[in-house]
Amino acid sequence: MEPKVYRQMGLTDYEYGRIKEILGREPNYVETGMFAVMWSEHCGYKNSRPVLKLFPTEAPWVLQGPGENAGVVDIGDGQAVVFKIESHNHPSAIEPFQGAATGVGGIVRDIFTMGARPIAVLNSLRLGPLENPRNRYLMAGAVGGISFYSNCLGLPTVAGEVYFEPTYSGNPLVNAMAVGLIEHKDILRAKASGIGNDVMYIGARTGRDGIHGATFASEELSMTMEAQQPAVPVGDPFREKLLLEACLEIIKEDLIIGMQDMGAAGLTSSSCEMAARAVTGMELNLDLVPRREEGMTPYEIMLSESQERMLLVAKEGARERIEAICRRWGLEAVVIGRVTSDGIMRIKEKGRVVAAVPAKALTDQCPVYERERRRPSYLDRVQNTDLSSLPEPEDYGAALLKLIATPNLASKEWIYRQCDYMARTDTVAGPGGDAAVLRIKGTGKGLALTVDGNGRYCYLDPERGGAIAVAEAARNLSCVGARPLAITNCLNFGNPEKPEVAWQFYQAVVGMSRACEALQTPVTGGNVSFYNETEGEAIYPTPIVGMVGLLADIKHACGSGFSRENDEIILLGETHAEIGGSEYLAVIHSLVAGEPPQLDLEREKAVQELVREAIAAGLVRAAHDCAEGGLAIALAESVINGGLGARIELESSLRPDYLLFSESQSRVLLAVAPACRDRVLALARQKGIPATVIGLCGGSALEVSLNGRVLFNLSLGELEQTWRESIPALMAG
Amino acid sequence: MKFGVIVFPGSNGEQDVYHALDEVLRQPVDYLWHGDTDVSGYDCLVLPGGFSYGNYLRAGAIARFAPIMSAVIDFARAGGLVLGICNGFQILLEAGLLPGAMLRNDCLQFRCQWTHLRVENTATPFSNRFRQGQVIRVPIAHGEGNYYVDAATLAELEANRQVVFRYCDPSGKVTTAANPNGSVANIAGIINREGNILGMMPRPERCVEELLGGSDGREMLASVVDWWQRGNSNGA
Amino acid sequence: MLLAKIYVTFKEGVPDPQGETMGQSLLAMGYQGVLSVRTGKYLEIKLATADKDAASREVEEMCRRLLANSVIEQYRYTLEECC
Amino acid sequence: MLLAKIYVTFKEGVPDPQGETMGQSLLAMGYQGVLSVRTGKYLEIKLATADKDAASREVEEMCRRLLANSVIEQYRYTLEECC
Ligand SMILES: Nc1ncnc2c1ncn2[C@@H]1O[C@H](COP(=O)(O)OP(=O)(O)O)[C@@H](O)[C@H]1O
Ligand SMILES: [Mg+2]
Repeated sequence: MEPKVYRQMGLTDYEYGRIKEILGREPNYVETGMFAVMWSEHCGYKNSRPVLKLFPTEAPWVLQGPGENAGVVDIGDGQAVVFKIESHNHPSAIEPFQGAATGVGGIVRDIFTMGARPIAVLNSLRLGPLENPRNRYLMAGAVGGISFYSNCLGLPTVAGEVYFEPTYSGNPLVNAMAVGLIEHKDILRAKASGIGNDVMYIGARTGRDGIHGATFASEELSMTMEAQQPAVPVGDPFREKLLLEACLEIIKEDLIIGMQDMGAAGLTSSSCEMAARAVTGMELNLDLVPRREEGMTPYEIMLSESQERMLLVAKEGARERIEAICRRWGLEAVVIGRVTSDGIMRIKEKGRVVAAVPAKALTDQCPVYERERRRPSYLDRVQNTDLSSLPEPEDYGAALLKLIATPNLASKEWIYRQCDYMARTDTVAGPGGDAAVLRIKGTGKGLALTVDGNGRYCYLDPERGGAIAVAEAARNLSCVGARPLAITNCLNFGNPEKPEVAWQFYQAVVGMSRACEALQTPVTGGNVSFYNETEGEAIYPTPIVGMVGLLADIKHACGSGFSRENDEIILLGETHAEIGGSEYLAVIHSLVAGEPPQLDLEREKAVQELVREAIAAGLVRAAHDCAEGGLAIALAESVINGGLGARIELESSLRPDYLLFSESQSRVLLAVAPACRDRVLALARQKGIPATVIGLCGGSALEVSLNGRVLFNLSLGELEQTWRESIPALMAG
Repeated sequence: MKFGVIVFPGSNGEQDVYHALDEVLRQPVDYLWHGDTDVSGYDCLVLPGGFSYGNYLRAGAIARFAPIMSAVIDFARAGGLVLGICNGFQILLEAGLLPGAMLRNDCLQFRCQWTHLRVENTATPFSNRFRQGQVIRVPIAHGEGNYYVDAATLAELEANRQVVFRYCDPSGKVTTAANPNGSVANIAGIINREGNILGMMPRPERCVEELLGGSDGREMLASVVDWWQRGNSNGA
Repeated sequence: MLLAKIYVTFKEGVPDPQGETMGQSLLAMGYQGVLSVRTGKYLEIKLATADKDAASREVEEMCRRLLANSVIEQYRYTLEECC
Repeated sequence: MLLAKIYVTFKEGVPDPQGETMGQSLLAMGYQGVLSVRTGKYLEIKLATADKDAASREVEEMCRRLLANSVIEQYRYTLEECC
């Protein structure tokens, strides 16, 4: 084959050589295409696999770690939670609405292929500044797509996060996470066992859309790509809803061995991955595949990424019942092949074999690259920036208002009011708090969910930034009273062939792993998105952590708002002079520099335990973690969320701006009834955690003074209005 | 009293309604499949929220032709209680069981939020536990809830006191700012002239437990049960 | 085979928030000549028949029953031979 | 014054789930002759100008910039004198 042909498909000369070696012959066109998508970064993890091995993946409560379509964690009473996050960055950059919509569709399929009923979705977005109309278009489109798809499915969008930084202008990030609930006995693995079993295709027809999407996701976005117009996937949430209900019925009736959605790399990946997991092969007859368009070639059928399709391996004799269920749901169901014993993926068309390759060769023999790693030179410059000579703000009230209006800190209501966050009537705490809380019907328990990441920290120190992402996610869960159980993650990075990016990637995974170990939240799955670059410029390294936690008693779910006059406000943890990488530095001083805050994982763990214990003991009226924007923003948010003011009196030798805006880790604000205060302080002493009573709830203003001097006094109305109206005003253009 | 909750392809509020009636109000309730043609034995039919047929073309337009709809129409014409919530309301409009039509929200976006509703007519099976003018809190979640009727029909609706719920501010004032979707006269829910078919965009089934932020929806659903029980004991 | 091209538009007087918003955007983008924008739907339906009269009756009925909502919308259509 | 009639349709090969669902529904309603349904948007824009050439350039630009999504949609339009 001409090198030009396979190179265009994304294979290197070396990789093509490996394919020839494995097959002992030249691959034909169809086979080359199958290898190209399966050996793409997106499917083959060829640049990340060795690094991902660093993640801790085990705990007694982990029922399924990485390797399946989604992770599974035990929550007691024979139930488990199923969850996973995935990127849809590249499609969203081209067509944000459909890109984000199909991102939701894909991740939800990953949940119900495990046999679970999806119960909630979350998302994580990274965009360039909203002052730029293109970024507004991307934001409106991505949010519109997410809401279109998840609302139609009847899945609540219970949490999410979004950050705006110039680094994402050319390359926005759209990560979607889905969560499901399952009985242990229903857990299904995507395996094609049972020689002779029917392989069935259900759902939407196959069209030419999205061919080579997996490869596309494994390349840098170029300016010409928009002109090339790679086929964008188009979502049909209505069909997905039918598919979801039909699949769950099929699973309830125990009719299948396994199933997998035809997502990235379509029919190719779903079939060969299921076969490889079971050490079997498959024979598929493409003439039987339902098509949307005429004249499709075997290559196109094998690589199409048309949405809302599922591949099932039926149990013996189950075919008719599966067909009947699908018919009832208005879906096509067709047997397109059978499981074979020889480990070969044999693809036929019009009686001819058009491809025959070992399933394992596609999935397991993908070359793995240990990329050269080099610490980027920018780090010395940014980390060693002298921050001590920055002027203090003249007016702290004005500084706070400016910060709270910055889109990274302002209210995200513009986004979440477009998404149905109450569907399924389990949402006890929806978007807007530290973490979402869902009750689990029929039990007294609750699930807590969050998604977190800070690309700026990771840019300044990927190791520490990675660790903080995990720590902060766990802290968010602890603040609602939940015990963190496990994480899923999406690793959004630049081109891993660049030693600097490979270094960032490695460091971030090391940091995340360290935090996961310390906090006992193993990794159950995730997704890697490389090549997030425009014109050779990589985005900030942006690992996103999705975490689930369990509340033993839903009645103890804790909010973040100050709501009761005279409640005492306690700050747990210590504030240091750490403004590196802070919002304060970026917004007030227009600087992205310094080191991100230190993270002491032992301290972190102890603080979180304390918060959970105090909440479980009923001692806490509100808890809120101090994160981006520091103590001042945390206070402002608690005041706004609860609709009640506060008077804060701080004593410290730190510079006032450091004290207010440092993003020191492992700090939590608590509001407690006066009667509970001493017990909380005693508990803190016992655990060796600094705890300071810093003020009282009450009134209709937030007043903060330091060593007797009032730094600012802002009315609740002004704070709230500034915070609430910022993003809507920007979006209005 | 027995409830039937109709499941259309793409409905997604049926489990929420079922939960509210079964677990919270402790009333017998069944799912009814859109392909069925028999609704006998039920005292109240609920058309739930969701995206029947994806709400493609127009919300509720395709569902209106589901086989079960002929039975629903017969049931309603015979005086049976029918409650259409959100997408269910849209289907009732498309089916001509209630007057008017839905346009896209005037903000052109889907809206999920709590709203305040003023109860305008308490002499209905669906609102009799409320006080006239009472302000209740019920969430909405829709993209096409901008209710439209021509001026003549609106006048008729008002004259017959068919407007049951109106969007208002927390103090009960009916203002433009309190209108989340642009619907005429801030209409959130209407009833037919005979008083047995109610359609509303807000979602009562989502506020039947304090754990989820409010329970005014429970009062609304309990109204239906009360009404039916009164009617039946009178009749007996 | 016949191709029906169907145009569904809002009746006079029915608000069209989407059209209004588009009109405002176009003005804001500098198209000062834009006086009004009205949105509608355009549908293409391929029909197996070659009989124009029968097709016309059928399309008329589809429009009345499903494709347009007579409370707010009106429709028109054309039929042409195709492919 | 001119009236621009604008038709925005999906490009060939772009799936149209809405059209597919409507097609299935029409079949279920008994319209056996329906082979396919494709959906699109129809816009009417009134323009203050009488200069067809200028209007045409402007409408072309509006379509490209705002009215059609060039990744998945195509457009065409006509201009006529009006009111
Ligand atoms: N960042 C990551 N951390 C842990 N596991 C990962 C990560 N990225 C991918 N994986 C795991 O590798 C497996 C293959 O991932 P992927 O090919 O994305 O699955 P799929 O395409 O079926 O969603 C999955 O089980 C996934 O959870
Ligand atoms: Mg998958």
